Amino acid sequence: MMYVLAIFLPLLASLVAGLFGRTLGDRGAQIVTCGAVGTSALLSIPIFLTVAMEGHAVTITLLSWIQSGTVDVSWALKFDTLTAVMMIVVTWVSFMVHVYSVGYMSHDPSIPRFMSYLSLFTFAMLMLVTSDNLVQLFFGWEGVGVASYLLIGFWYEKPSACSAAIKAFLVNRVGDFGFALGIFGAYFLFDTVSFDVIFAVAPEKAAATVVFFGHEWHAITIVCLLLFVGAMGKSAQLGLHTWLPDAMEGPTPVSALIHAATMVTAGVFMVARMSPLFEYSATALMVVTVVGAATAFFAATVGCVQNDIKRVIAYSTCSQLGYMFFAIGVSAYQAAIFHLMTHAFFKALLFLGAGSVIHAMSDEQDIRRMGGIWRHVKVTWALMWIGSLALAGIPFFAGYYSKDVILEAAWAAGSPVGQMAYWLGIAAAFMTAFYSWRLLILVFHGKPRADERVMAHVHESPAVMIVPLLVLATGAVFAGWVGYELFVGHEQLHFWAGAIKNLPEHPALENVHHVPGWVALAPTVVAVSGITLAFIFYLVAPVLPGLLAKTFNGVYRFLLNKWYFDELYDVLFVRPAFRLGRGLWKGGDGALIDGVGPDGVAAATRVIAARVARAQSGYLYHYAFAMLIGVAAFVTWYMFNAR
Amino acid sequence: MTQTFAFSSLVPALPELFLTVAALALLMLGVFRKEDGCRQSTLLAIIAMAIALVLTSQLGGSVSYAFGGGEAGLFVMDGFGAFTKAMVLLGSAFTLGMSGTFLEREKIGRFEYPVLVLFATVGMMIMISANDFMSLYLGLELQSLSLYVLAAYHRDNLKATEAGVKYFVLGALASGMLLYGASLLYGFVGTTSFDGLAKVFGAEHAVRPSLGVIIGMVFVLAGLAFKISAVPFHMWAPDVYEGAPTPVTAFFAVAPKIAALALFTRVITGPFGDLAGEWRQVVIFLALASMFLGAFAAIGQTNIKRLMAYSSIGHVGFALVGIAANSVLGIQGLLIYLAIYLFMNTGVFAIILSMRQKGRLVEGIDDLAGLGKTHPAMAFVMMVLMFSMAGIPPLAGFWGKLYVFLAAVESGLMALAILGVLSSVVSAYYYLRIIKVMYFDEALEPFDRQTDRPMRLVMGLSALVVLVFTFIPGPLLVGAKAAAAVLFPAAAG
Amino acid sequence: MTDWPLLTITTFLPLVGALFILTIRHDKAEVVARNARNVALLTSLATFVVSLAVYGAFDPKIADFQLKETVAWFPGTTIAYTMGVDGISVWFVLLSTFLTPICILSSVGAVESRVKEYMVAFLVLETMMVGMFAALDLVLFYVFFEGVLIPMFIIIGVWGGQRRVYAAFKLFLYTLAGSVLMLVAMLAMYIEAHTTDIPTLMGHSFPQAMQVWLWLAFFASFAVKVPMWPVHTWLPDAHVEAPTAGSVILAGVLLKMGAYGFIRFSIPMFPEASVTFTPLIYTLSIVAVVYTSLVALVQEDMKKLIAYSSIAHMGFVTIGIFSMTTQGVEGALFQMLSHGVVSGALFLCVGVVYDRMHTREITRYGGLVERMPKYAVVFMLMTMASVGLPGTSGFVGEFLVLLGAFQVNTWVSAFAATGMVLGAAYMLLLYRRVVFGRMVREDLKTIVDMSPRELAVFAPLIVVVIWMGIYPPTFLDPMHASVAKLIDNYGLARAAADALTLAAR
Amino acid sequence: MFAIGLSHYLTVAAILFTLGVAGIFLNRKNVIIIMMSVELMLLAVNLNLVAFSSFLGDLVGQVFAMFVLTVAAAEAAIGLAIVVVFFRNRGTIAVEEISQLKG
Amino acid sequence: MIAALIFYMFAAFTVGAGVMVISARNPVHSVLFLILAFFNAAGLFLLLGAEFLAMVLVVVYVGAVAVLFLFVVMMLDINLSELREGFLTYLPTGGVIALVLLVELAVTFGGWAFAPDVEALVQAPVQAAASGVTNTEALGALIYTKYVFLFQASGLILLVAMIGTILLTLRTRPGSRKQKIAAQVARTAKNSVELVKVPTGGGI
Repeated sequence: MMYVLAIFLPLLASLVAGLFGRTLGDRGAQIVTCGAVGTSALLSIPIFLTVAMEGHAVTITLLSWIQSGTVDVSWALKFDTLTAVMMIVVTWVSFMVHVYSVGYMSHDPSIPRFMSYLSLFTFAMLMLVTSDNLVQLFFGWEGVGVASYLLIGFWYEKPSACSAAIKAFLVNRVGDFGFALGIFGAYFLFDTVSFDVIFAVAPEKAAATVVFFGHEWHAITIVCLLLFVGAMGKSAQLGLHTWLPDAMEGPTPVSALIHAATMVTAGVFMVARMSPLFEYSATALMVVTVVGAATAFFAATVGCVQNDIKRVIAYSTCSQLGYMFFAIGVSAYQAAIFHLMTHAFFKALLFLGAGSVIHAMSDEQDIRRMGGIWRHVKVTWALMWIGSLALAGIPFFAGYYSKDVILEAAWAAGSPVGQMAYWLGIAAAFMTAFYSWRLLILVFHGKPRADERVMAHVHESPAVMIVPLLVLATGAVFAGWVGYELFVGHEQLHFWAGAIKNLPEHPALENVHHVPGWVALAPTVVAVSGITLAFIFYLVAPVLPGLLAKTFNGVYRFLLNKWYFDELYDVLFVRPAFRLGRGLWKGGDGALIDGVGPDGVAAATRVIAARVARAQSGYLYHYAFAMLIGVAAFVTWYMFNAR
Repeated sequence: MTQTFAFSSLVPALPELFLTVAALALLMLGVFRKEDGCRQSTLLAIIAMAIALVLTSQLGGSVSYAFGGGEAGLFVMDGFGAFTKAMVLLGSAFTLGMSGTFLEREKIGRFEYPVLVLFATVGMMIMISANDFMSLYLGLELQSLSLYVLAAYHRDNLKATEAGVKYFVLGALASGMLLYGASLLYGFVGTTSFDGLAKVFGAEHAVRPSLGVIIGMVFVLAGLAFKISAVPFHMWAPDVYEGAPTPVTAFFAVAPKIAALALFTRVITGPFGDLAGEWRQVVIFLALASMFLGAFAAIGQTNIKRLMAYSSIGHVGFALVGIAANSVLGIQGLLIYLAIYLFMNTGVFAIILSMRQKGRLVEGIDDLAGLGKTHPAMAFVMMVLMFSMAGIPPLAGFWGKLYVFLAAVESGLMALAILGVLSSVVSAYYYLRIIKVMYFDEALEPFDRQTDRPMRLVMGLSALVVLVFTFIPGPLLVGAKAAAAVLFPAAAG
Repeated sequence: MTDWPLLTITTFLPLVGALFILTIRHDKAEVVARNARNVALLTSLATFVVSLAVYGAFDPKIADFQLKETVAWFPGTTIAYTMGVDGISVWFVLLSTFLTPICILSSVGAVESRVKEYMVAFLVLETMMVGMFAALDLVLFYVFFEGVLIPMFIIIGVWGGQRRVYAAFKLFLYTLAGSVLMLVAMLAMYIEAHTTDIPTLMGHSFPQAMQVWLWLAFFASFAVKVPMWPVHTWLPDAHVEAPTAGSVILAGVLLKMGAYGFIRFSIPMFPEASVTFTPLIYTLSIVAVVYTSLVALVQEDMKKLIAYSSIAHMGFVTIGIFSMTTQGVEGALFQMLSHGVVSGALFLCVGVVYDRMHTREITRYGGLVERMPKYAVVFMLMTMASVGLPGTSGFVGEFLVLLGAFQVNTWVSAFAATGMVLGAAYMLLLYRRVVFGRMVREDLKTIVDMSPRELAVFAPLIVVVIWMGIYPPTFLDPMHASVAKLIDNYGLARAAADALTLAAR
Repeated sequence: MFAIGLSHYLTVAAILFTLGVAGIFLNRKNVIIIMMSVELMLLAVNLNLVAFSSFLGDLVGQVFAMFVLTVAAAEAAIGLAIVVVFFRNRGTIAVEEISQLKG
Repeated sequence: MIAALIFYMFAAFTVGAGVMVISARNPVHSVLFLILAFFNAAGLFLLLGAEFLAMVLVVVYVGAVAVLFLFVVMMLDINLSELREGFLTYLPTGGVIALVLLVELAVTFGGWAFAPDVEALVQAPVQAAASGVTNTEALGALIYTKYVFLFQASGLILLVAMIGTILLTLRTRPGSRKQKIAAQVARTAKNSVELVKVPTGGGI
């Protein structure tokens, strides 16, 4: 009951706030939603304790869902350690964001709608993490997608917000395309979509092959790769990442909740959930590693030159997700989940902090027009520092533990791709530190670059916004230290209790504790040097960045334009699709099909009709002649065709 | 040479005799009355037809011959004859009933009109019962001559007289062809009797027909094809339909067409019954050409009478599909088709006859515009009839088509069936156009209020038949089947 | 209870209502309109209740046809009035009876002229639809199948938009051209098998060569009705010009007739030909999905866009049917039901704003959410259902179809799945352009939100959409037995055919 | 060549018949000539019938021919009456002028 | 031999006259050629032993029908100068098709064959000349017995022709005077003759 309640309370709250928002009023909606999500958050603790700490994994079947032939999908809630961890993260971050939103959105005219969406999202995310089969996972997956769509487009009157919302949904759909095929493939292979059965049968099918697109492939690899395409979409991996920065058009709490802490990590969760399958496909893991590492690096490079405060953090998110994926790629699922958790706290913190800054700066988001405000918003400033420290992986902050273990695992995997991932990760870590402090310095330090009026209004946020930040900051500081042993340390086997599977051939996580010292130290070193560089560039010698940008103009522009991904997609997909659509409509349907088909036939009919009518000339001799021709033709026919 | 003459041998021809006597009596009555008694004569003529109908219905039970010994008799009466004669009488009576008001309004009501219609009807009945080329010819001519006169009946009207000229000249040409063919057949077989011909071509003789016979048959079929206005012998139809006075057109479209098709059927299944391999190609060609020409040529028409002419050409094509099948099913289909056609056409012409604006007669399709609003009931009847003519289920017209095509498929004439149904799609277009004009277009000027009771009666009856047939198809089907089976004694036995 | 001729009552009750409406006479046009409307609504609701009784009397465990009624009809032939439903058709009967009252209710504000005739046309249409799905005789089926055209032609032509004449003619002649070929094929089947009884025909095995052309003839008819690419172009025109309720029925029920035909005739009666032509169906369906989705992307007219989306959705249906897997077929059936409800609701959504602004141009709208929040919610729900969001009805069908297709042919499944992406693209663009954005047009500033009547129209649709999404077993379970039988028979026939070809070698 | 057989008569009839048919559609100017052409056709038919009758030794052909003659006379009367009526309306009987009705 | 020559003469004249019927410039000439054709055809009938028909052709056709034609042609007063133009425009195609038909017919008739047991089917065999029954007598015997039905029917046809002709052409002109027999018969001296007393010697 507690389990069910924890999941469905947010839904209930969402419906109540959404449908009866007008009667409840703003305050009512806030109370309902915060209360429900808060309850969920509280409930998630005993659940975590029972399930993860005591090892009582349970599955609750609620209702039959899709049942057709051998397909038998139920609405079911599966609680194991992985779920429990995710639940904690989701409910708590969500709760904090709910509370924060009360303050942040206080001037908005449609508060109930916003709160309703947030709760709806929370519900969908919970469904996602508690699913016991691929289809229900897909339900949650799409549910969070929709909630994300609604929230990005929350300010519907802004065209950019609407476009961003649609873009997010569509890019995710591209991923879902792969995900759906992956589900079909899994069903094809295992004749079920239920996790438990799939995982049980997976070893037997390790060598199975499948004919896909006319070729014979290793079955599990195909399934895993397809599923991973889905994960790439949701988790904004290289190629399908373009929606994430644009998603910052949504209100900042949304960015914190969905586009940093929870939804974007769904891909990581899903792949981790499917670890018993991925383990049997070296190829798939390798692809995951490469994509993850590339993303980590790519996003970091772009993050270094962005000027929108939220976009910087968004690229940072993207980069961190890359870390998680290459951790998975080297079979360090636990490390990925660990990072997921710590990242949720510090990234939510950063976003909410950014929101606080934006709030303070009268909705200004461009960091070039900020600066020197730390004195006015001291708490925010301090919290942002904490968040950044955690992000950069400075020792003893949460990020340090999780990121280190990922990089070490990559090294420890001992494979070439692992090596590559490690070095790209190190590079990214350096840049992460750099852009984090570039942001901090440009926003809080130096001289104010905003105009007088804005500066006059700069003020600290109300308590209702600060308190959640404090809670998250606590997490950002301590989560790594608390979780290390459980997640990736010596207790991990007991802790995960089979929720994640590692084959003996993939010992990366075991080897983490046996890497050379420099490997473990390198991330910290590059982080510090990155911070230093940022100080030099933006505080000590502010001319340098401009000089650098001018010197390497090409590179700078390349980075500033995000490697031209959007433009590329525009040219490759968006425009052709519209052009093709127009062409097919006017040319295909209009000219060709209708022209040759119905309209053509109709025109031809009219022509024939006119001809036939003209043949009816009114002259007797023509009529007589026709009769004669008829008779003569018949006679001739029989002259030559007589039996 | 003296033969005792028994009046009982005349019994099979009783309806014809009765109608002839009635016509002569009406003629006398008309001549010796002072004022033009068109209305009374019409009424009496209809009563006479009704009596003839009753007489006919008593006679169809078995095959009986009159005027001559046994099967070589000149005149035959059987179930097929009774069925088709009943249709002809109904058609004549309906169209005659609808014409009274029209003729009076046009000030051409004269007592000769019903008399001529009666004579034409007698001619048709003789045609249907013909069992010899001579009786065929005389019946045909009796009918044709009456029709020539009727076409030109409105003698002060240029169009009507032109229609008369055209109909006459082409009709005479067709008669000439028919006769020429008949003479060749006579020359081959030595008899003009249908039974004699059938015996020669029949299975027990298994004569391979010479080319002369085939040519004779072609000429005969061409002559008959003219009478049913099958393409390419159809050219008279549109002009005559348009030119002739509307009640005459209505009459043309129904009774003579049914009679001619019945005759066509009798000739083709009787004397030529065993030459199916020869005539089938001609009939298939006629059917296809008629269906398609009827469908295409009607599309551009603006005059509704002309449109109906092309429509009837198309319908003849469909009916010929049934004949081409050369089976009980095919003839059954033909008879069903004709029976339904009878009701549909009389209904449509009842509406055409009601198309009057401020006392003036109109014939344009566009004049129907907005009928759905101004005369909802009339428009509804017209819509039902048009959908039925287009062959859209569940209306009666569909079943006629279904049966003839079923027969065609049964006889392996798949291509004919496919082309036929496609032509019905083309023809659906112009039927729909009339519905479109009535319902989708804005009203121009409403028609005068219809007060003619017989006209309303005919409209209502036709719509009712077309609507209800689907629910109670049994009687017509059984009747048609029995009538068709008569023509195929071998199949029945 | 079961000895009542329930199906006949369901079928002909609307006709009785129509006759009753015809007798309404009054001097005032409004009185006539009101009475006609009320009678029509009551009749259609009563019909729905009777159809629920049909559902109640239906035993989902039995695969065969149930509630059979047979009355001799055409003497001398096997053509008989035979009615009956199985787990497949019972749903379509319900769909028809469910949508009709909604359509009638929705036309209150939309149709003001010739209301009496409108209601009569709708009730006649309902009779035809229900009859078609319940008919168990080839000819009877054809009668209803074709008869649908009459009221539809009138509805589009009389109450339609600017180019209604063109659209009505196109619809009529296009579909007629397809179905007459089917008629010939039906006649040939009758001659070959000496029966017109559908269950008997299902057991009859036609010679292989004959199957091929019979299949093609049926295909000609059903492909137009579905509609499949490239014979789809009548649909956008018909949809755009039809009055709202007409579009709802057109998309909701009439499109299903073609796919139903495939299930009822093509596959069970011509299994070998179906095998032969499956690649054709796949190709056309995939082209339909991609092609029409792209075309939908650039539409300027709301109804046209939804019309094109219907074609894409029906592409999924045909793929599912011809995958001949349990999931594929059940998914296709489910997708049909779902699409019937969802596209109907979408057309109603268009109708709501059309009634207010009298335009369907997308660019004439924008920012409606400001003044019409309820409308925005309903429209959003239906958009999501159309996109195939899990939890709505749209997902289950689409998912099962693709799943089924994947088992048979991965290419097909993959290509069809692109429809998921494109479908989301055009629907969201539509939603955004109509509902989101800033309200800039002056004439929109006074637009009012949905009235209680309109909400009442949508309420049942919303309930069904969510019900179908959350608890599909209600709908899927009764199908199982019939679908299983269909697939089993198909497998047997295929095996027999394979054995035959092997022996021939 | 000198033995006159059935074929000779038939050929003469065929020529006459063809002349009649040709007269109908080659004639442009006068309806009455068309009607005379019809008479020629009927004459050909009669010739055929009589010839067959003679060579078959059967009287029926002659009976038939007699009826044909009778009907031809009646036909001529009707035809000429119609032409006269037309002439009264139109003022001409040129074939080309009989073309009000067409299409 | 003589019979052959006579046949050829009649045949040639018939055909030649036929050609002239359709090609003569003046319709009056056409009628006259038609009469010539009928005469020669009558000759052919005589050759074939159909005396009665030959006579009927001459008496009825030439005497009545052809004269009727002549009468109408004269009555309608056709402008001769307009006639005959355009005769040749359609001659090539029309002529070719007519010729094709003719050739086909002629080819067919070249080898005319009767049905095998044609004798059995003959319904009214010609009595041998020796029996003394003339052609006219034999025909009469047939027509009034076996074919009385047709005889009556042809009577009806003639009646219809009469009715039709009268219906179409008879006009009662307002100014025309008719003979009223009844009125004439009913006249009595009393009311038609007036006796006037003439005064004698009064002059006029």
